[in-house]
Amino acid sequence: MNGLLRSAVVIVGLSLAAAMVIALLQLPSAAVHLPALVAENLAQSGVEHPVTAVLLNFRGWDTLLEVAVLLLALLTLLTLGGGKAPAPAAAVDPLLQGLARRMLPLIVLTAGYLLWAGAHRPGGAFQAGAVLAAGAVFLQLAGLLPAWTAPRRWLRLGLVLGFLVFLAVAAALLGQGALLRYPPALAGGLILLIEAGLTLSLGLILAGLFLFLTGRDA
Amino acid sequence: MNLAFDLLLILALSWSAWRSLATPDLTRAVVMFIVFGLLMALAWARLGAPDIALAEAAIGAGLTGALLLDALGALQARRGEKKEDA
Amino acid sequence: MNAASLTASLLLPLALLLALLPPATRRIALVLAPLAPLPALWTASLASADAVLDLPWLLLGSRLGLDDTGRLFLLFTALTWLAAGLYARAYLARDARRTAFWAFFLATQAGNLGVCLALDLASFYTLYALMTFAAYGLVVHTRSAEAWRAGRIYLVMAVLGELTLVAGLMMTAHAAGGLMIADLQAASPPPVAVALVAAGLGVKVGLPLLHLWLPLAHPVAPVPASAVLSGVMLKAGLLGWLRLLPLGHAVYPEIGATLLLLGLIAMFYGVAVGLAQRDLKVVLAYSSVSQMGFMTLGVGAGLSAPGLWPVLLPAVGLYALHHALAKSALFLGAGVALKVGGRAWVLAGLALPALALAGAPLTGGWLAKAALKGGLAGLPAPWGGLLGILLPLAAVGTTLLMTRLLWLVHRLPAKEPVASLALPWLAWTLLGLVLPWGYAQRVTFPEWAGLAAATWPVLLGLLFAWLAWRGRLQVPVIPPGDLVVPLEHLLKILKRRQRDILPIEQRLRS
Amino acid sequence: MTEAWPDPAAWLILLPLAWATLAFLAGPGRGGRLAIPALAAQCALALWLAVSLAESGARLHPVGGWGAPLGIDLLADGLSAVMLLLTQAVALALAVYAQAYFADAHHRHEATWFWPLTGFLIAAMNALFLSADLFNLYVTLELLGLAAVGLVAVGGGTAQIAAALRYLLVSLIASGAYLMGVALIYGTYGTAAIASLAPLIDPTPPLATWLAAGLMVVGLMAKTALFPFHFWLPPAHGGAPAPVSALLSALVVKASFYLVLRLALGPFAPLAEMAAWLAGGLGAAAILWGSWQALRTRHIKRLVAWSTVAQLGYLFLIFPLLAADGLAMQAGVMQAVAHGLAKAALFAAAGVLMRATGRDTLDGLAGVAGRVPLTLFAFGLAGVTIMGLPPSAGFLAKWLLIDAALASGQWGWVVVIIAGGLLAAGYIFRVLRRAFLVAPEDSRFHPVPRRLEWTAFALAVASVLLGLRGAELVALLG
Amino acid sequence: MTVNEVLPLAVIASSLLPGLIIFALPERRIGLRSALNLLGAVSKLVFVGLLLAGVAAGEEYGFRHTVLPGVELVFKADALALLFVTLSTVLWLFTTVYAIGYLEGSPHRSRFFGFFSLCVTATVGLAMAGNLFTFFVFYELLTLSTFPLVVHRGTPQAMRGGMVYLAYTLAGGALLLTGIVWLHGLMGQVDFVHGGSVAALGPQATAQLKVVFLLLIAGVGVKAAIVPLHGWLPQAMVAPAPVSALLHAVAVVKAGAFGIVRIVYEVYGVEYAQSLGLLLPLAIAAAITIVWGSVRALFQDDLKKRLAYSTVSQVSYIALGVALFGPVGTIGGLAHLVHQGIMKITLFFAAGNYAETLGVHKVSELDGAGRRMPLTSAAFSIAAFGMIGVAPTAGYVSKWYLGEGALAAGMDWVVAVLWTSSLLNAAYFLPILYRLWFRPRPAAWPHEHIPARGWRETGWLLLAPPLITAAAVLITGLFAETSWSPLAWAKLIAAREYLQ
Amino acid sequence: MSTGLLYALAGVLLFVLGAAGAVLLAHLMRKVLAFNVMGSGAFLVLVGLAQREDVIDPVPQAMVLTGIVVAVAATALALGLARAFHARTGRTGLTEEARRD
Repeated sequence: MNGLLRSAVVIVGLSLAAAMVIALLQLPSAAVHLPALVAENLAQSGVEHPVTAVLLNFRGWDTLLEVAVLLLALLTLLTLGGGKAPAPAAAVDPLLQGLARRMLPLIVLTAGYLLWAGAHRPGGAFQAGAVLAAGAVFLQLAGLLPAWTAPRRWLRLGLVLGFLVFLAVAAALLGQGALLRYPPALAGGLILLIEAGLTLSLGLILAGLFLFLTGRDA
Repeated sequence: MNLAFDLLLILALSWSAWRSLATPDLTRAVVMFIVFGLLMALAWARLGAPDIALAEAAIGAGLTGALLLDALGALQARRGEKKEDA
Repeated sequence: MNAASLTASLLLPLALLLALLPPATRRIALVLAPLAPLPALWTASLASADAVLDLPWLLLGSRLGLDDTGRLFLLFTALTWLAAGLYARAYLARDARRTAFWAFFLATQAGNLGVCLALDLASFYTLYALMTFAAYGLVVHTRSAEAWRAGRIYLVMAVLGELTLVAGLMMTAHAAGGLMIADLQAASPPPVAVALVAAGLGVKVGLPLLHLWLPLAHPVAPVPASAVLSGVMLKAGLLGWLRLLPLGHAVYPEIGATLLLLGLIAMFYGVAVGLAQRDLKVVLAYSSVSQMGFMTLGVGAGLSAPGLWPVLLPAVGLYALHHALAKSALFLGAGVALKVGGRAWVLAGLALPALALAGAPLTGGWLAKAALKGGLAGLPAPWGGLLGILLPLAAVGTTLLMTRLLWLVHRLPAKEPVASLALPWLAWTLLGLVLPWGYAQRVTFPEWAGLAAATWPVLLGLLFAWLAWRGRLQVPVIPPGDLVVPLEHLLKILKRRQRDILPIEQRLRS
Repeated sequence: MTEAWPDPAAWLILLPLAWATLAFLAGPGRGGRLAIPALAAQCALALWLAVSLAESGARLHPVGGWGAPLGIDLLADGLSAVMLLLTQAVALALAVYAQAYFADAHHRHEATWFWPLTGFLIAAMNALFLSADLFNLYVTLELLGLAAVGLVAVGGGTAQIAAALRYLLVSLIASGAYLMGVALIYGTYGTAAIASLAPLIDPTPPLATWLAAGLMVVGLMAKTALFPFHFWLPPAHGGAPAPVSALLSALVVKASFYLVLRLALGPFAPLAEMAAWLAGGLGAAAILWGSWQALRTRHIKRLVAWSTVAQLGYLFLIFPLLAADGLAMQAGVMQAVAHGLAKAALFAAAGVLMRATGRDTLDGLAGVAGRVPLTLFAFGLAGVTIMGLPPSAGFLAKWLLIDAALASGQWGWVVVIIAGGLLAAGYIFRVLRRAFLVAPEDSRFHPVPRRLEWTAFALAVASVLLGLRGAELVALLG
Repeated sequence: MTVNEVLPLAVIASSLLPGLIIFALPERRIGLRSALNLLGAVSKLVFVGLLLAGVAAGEEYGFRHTVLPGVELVFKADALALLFVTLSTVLWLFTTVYAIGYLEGSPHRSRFFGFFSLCVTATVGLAMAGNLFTFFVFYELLTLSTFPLVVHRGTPQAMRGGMVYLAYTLAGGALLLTGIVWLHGLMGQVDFVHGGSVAALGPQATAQLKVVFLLLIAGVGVKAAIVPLHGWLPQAMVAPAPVSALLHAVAVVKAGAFGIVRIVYEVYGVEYAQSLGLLLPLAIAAAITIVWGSVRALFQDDLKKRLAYSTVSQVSYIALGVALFGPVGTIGGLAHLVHQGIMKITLFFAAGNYAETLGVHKVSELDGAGRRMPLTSAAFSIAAFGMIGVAPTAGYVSKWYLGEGALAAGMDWVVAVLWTSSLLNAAYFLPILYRLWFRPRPAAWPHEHIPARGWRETGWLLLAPPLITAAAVLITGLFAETSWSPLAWAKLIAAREYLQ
Repeated sequence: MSTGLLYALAGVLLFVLGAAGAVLLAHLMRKVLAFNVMGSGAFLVLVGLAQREDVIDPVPQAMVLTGIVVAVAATALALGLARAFHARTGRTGLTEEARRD
């Protein structure tokens, strides 16, 4: 049975790969050309960097839901737990701790830069949040930050703040006309507001994914 | 030159992916996966997508790697060094 | 007035029956029960000729009324029931199941009287069925083993008869296009319908092969019940024939011939088997089989030769009247004999109806037989000639059988006389001698010259009887019910077989 | 331009997202009091949407005001309105049920993050029903999948964790396939907006389109648990707490079916005919296999879960019949709705039965007919819908299906449909029959909150009575 | 909505609503429950009375509701519908009274009476169905609402019976559904109309129509217990007596028979069915059933089983009547619909009385029961005679018309079937009567629950219904030709079906 | 051959490799790895194919960003479940479980 399944999967996989390769090689040009459209509308998007414009304006709806996905993953992790006490941090190299202490401001600064840069060049809330999270992970590894168990109220607020802001903006704009239709004048500000909130929350969430897990069943 | 680099990168990508799945040692597999993530970041850069490259490095390789390593520790803590890979 | 009397004829027995059921009215009902046929008697004798009561809402549309035939039948039916009822009051005075007896008695009576009044198929059949099924209670009244057996056979045959009758009636009605007896006057139903009707009623009449129940059921019933069973209920079947068969306007040669043949067989077969009996009442029952054969001849002749029917009908009617009176007198007498023993006055009392049955001159039997013979003589060859020879021979047989009866009575040990039984019986016997004469003007009166012709068979019969007695002829014993016995045996084998069938049945079910 | 602020469609997504988040903020075990009024409001919104759609036809909501292909469109038409209505109604009933269910001390621990998870789940479904962009649909699928996995794991038991894990893995692989399909489509046509795609795909598309369609549909079938991808469903739906099972079985699997239907009716319509037989065949296999398993299992909820596998098969039977003048589509939607209501009722009732008997096996049911008659009645009524007996909505679905099959001369499906109905009767009555048995001496019954019973009953009644208003539903579909 | 629309709905609601309320009643509210039951039954009777008067005066009653495009729920209270509705309503009243007495003190009465009411609702709905779709809706509702009644006792045996019952009826339903949808596909919605309507499809559809006919008849034939689809009926005998009475006299088997009537007369049209050659096979199937059911009945010792097989046989008289081409046969079949109902319910009431009063379930234990329970036994006897077809009972009337109808249709062999069947009826009923009345009573009854008090041989609630229905057996037979008899109503219907 | 198409082809390879691995590998960790490889492949196809004419397309790039975040969320969840499963059963694969039904 297992052998059969294995060979079946291999055969299907190979033929699928072959078919896809053939398909890709014979593709004509696409009928719709979005980069041009993006460039055309970039001016009204409130940001200068096209990826950020797509991410937070043109396809901001995807992003909103995506944040929800992250939050949801965290939530599910929380359901698995059930309030076990965090494991005591193992004895860690003091050198590492020192390094971590010194790195912390740098990390925060990097995150802030990425956030700000996102408006006109590569960077943005996700990257910034990831950097923040990486910092948190680093701190934990250095024994400076305990693993998390059930989140307290403030932490919960921090976790959802970015999403709530995003949601509030969406709702407010919906009241004005359409979901996430930023008035051109306010677009930049609103996007920045959202990104700021997201940076914080994404950092916490991504960190949480690690910190909640690691404290789980050590 | 570029093409050669691209081909090499793709080869490396494929190899690291294959190793991360096929190598019998789980720890090594995870490491290979982190390597794979970093190579992916390179690939994104080659595709003119620095945003993704950044994200891939931070999230795909970094955070995922950390998660994997941590999980690996947890899973192996209990079972000793026994690999269950069949 | 007519309507009231017709209704009362039918309803009084039923009303008394209902009154029997609650304990409160039971006593008075018991007192009045023997008088239940009185309205019918009144109707039969006094109601006007055109007495018709249409009840379109009843059953499938009913009509009650009187025609000549009906009046005659109603008359002797009511009379016989009255006599039997009065007799029964004494006979069953100390019977534990008296109430049940009277209930069935009244129900049967209602049916029987009603049959005479019914002028449509539905009510005829209804009342006929009532009579048939209620009579079961009379048959099994004694609850003895023989009674159960007789009852069972009676019921099986009765049900077969009823169903066959209904099937025949359906076809007849379909052919006639209506349910009134009047509608049948011109109808010529398909032969199968006629055959079914004839056979269905033939069970009651006791046609050979269909008679099996008769020698069993008549004797086991209490005496008054036997009297009506044999005396008048058989006639209900006959009446059915008269009413429901297309007599007088359509020819059915095969069926007619069959009936003629069956009638002949019955005449001799009844005598033959009856002679081989020891029980008074069984002898009488077989005698009924034999006598009904005479009437069957008349009906068979009617179907074969419709032209003769105007002559035959009154003859058959007279014969029915005569037989009803004589046979019920004989049964009642047999009851007396069984209680009193073979005393001379009992023998004398029995001899009178016995003679009548044999067709001795000046009796009702004489009148009836002569009339019938007159009618039958008109039949085409070979029947006309054949019957001319065979009818007297049958009379010889009857005489023999009656002698056998008296012989059996004679040998009964004498007991205390019972006046309450004897008086109604004797009165009835006398009435039976007189009454047929009242009807004689309807038929061709037998020529006085024929007296001799009527006498010799009786004498011959007596001679044979004497010879047999002198020769100490041993009569072989045939069990009552004759053919029933092997049939029952067959059934028993089948039942044993059923044990083998049963597993299959179970397998089928699972 | 679209209407001003009250676009009910968009609110139907924002509202559950909002209350889910707030419920999380409120803390473990909280949120029921928030969810119920919110869900009631959503019901009203969905109804409003349906009514306005019935009046004015389908409606587009360009998110961000850009419009496809640059932006993302939300599309509300009859089909989505029906699904939205179903979702809100069932969710409301189950929320009421769940609140009572988790109030019990034995089940309180299961409720920790039930409410926010449910909120996200509903938001995901609503978003999915409204989305008109393939990539956006991918995100909603992921959101839905993760929320569902979270709910499966909510009980926290080993079996539940295992089921959640299996479910997650299947879901992820399936999403991966779907994503690959989107990638191919985007690569081929340069857009992922359904509206832009529809005119671009002709009956002879490039191979990539075929592959994309295949990958997407296979992924969605796996998420719908269509045979032979059904293996994850019985443990996941059978093992979760009753309200969760009900949500998952009644609604979640329908979402991916909805998507298949959308694709088959929309952009992939030119391709649909070829694969339709395969879908129908798998549906038939699902009906027979699922029913057969339901006839064999010893556990109540497993039985109901297997029944879901079987009933989902009906949804896929419609694909070979789609050509027959809209009947099949109506049949599919009717079946989805009927099954949604009925399955929610069945799981809710099963939850009550299990709580009343303290056991989860069929054998433990003896005597419940006398103890929780209302629930049993609810189970029976919902069973009527599942069996496809009149006057339920399930009956109308089967009626339409048979009609469509006969109209297109495809006899074989009729046999499958009928056989499926009879098999369904077989397993439904397995439960009822045991319930009517005389209770053994040593059996103990636990009291059950009335609210649980009545909710199950209301759902069941709805599933039956809907059969009398089928015309409205069909009219809404247009 | 006009009165003419509301009245049929009121007839349905008058048992539905009490039923639903009863479900919710606690077990101990006996008085309220009984009151509701009786209120429902009586008010239904009143509504039906109004309908009867109206229909006799030529009024038309009906109601339509669209369920799907082209699919409507249609009710119409025409003469044929009312024949069945009246029967159900009247017998429901009696059965309710009887059931109240019968179930005194037994558990789960709310459930019982609830489903009981649903059962009647389904029956009247089915009777008033104005098209096949509606008919099917109630047909299946009937299946479902009777199941809990069959398994009411909760014994493994009851379960087995219930499952067999379901297996048969649901499979039959499936066939019926297929046929209906098929016809729907051919014709669009098919309303029941006098003379039928499918003939309009023309000659190219005849082959399909024959298959559809087979499907439809097989579908309803299950409930009508036509051999070989009858296996459920004897199994369903495990139900309590009132259920058997209602199931076998009114609801289930009649629903099937009634379906046959509607399909033949008002979907296909009897002329058209005849021209397709569909009636003869139906008649033959009915004939086989009639004989086979009676033969099986002979071998049953369990009283209710014997009655059940008797039902198998008797119900097919209706189908037979339908299959006899011509108004007379129709009259016979339709009249038998009612006649068999009152006769069989009487028999079951009586059987229930023996069981409930004396603990007697078997024919062989009935010796002397006539003495102990004369009134019950009298009722039983009358009904049994009716079954045999002895005049002047109702059974005689219907058999007569069937026979006449057969002759009119030129199918003389049917008379032989009737003859055989009656003979067999006699063969399995008369021995019972014999035991009842003529055998000595045993020293003790198997399980005497209810002592005799004076003339009250058992509880009066148990006694009155069989007496009344037995009287009805006699009265409907005796006064068959009056204008208010079932026969007269059947004639009215037949006149309409054949009046083209 | 353009860079985009080249990477798209590589993406196909990775996707199929990952998919096969996700189906075939028993160890939960490896399933997670395989799923990530599979996802990466899909991302590469998405961006690479869209840019097969070497025009930068920000739309698929934004999509992939979203996808990566979703993937990490899913990965974390899968690992969390796997750890919980392992903690309760000591097992690292579902295969034996799959047969118990």
